[in-house]
Amino acid sequence: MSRRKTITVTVKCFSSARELLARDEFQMDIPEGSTIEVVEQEVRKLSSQLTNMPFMLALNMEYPAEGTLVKEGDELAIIPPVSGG
Amino acid sequence: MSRRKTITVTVKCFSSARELLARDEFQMDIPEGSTIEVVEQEVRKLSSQLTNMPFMLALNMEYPAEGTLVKEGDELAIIPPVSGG
Amino acid sequence: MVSVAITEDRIDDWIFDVPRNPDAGAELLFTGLVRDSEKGEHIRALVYEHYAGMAEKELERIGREVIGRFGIHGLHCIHRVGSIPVGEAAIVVLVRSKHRDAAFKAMSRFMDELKKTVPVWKIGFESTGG
Amino acid sequence: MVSVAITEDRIDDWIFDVPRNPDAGAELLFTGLVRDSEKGEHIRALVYEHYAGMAEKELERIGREVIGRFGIHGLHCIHRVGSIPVGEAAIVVLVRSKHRDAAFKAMSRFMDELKKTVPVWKIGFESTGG
Repeated sequence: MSRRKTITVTVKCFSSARELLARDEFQMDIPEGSTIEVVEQEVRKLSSQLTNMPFMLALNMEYPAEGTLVKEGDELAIIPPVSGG
Repeated sequence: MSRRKTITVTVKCFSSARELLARDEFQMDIPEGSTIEVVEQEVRKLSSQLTNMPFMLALNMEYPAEGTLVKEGDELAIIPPVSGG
Repeated sequence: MVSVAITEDRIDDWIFDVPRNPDAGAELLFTGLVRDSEKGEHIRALVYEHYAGMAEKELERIGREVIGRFGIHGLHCIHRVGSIPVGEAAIVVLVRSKHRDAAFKAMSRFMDELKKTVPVWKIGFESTGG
Repeated sequence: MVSVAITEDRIDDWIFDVPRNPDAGAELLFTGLVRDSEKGEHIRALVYEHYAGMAEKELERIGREVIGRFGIHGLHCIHRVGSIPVGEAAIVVLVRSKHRDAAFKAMSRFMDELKKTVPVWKIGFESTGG
């Protein structure tokens, strides 16, 4: 019975997500082999206000395809609804 | 039995209409009380090539409403399909 | 507010000297340029003629119509006539509005209507070579 | 050809220094301006933040997508961030194409997509008075 290996990723916070979490970015440990959907669930558990907040999760500065695996050292970002232009 | 009174109008010619009629403008006598449609028929009789040519007739620098009466001294213009912009 | 003009001068990089509303959120500038070919032939310039007086009236009428229809702040247009060399502007149109959707729709309709009714014609071209 | 940039400097009257194709017949320039009110309040400026790196990538991706979809010659975009005073430009976009229809459609789609996916946010405003 070996403990499941974990990997560390960085999560950047923007706009309302930064206000909610009161930080620009943080490190998060997740099980190796996690998909982007699993990571999103973990992120939503960080704060009750995040749970139902609309946001997208970017992976290495792109919107990832469904089922994309997250790897050690990846840069994630919480992207609340954008309002540029 | 009095002769029906005629009025005189100016007809300007542009683009292909000017080429066809070989003039910039001309005077035309028409019966008093003619509508724009009657005048258009008279204009189309001026040249066999005008008969079926697509054009609009402007009256005093506007596209007239159907049935508008043409008056002494009015300025008409033969407007072949436009191609500005 | 509508303003229109027709000129034989160069209008490239035209600047419309009209103040903006403080609630203007969108500005759209369209420039129509003379292309290097006409009916398959390489050309050096296009020659435009217009019905002086009516062309301006008609541009203004269409401008007013799109302002009313789309609720934009203003439309300003300058059209060049005479001989226009390839690569130079034949028309410049500015639309200002609160939101961008109205600006896009107004500009598009203005150009569509212009090409149906404004008495301006391409009456010839100067071809290259020969 | 696509070019995109994000800057904290003023971008009003921005000129994109890129050559035109000789068969370019249409040029469309969109400017998005900061309006004098936000959520019913009179303001002096809007504050924008962006995700540096990703915002540029995403603008470029959308630019390439509309070039492919509408067959335009090029799309060039500059977006300002930081504090932008009322009446100044937040974004300037240039589209060039052979025909005007493609330019209108490309510009419209570029702005629609930008407002869905490009990581730029209005994070606050400076109100007038008080």
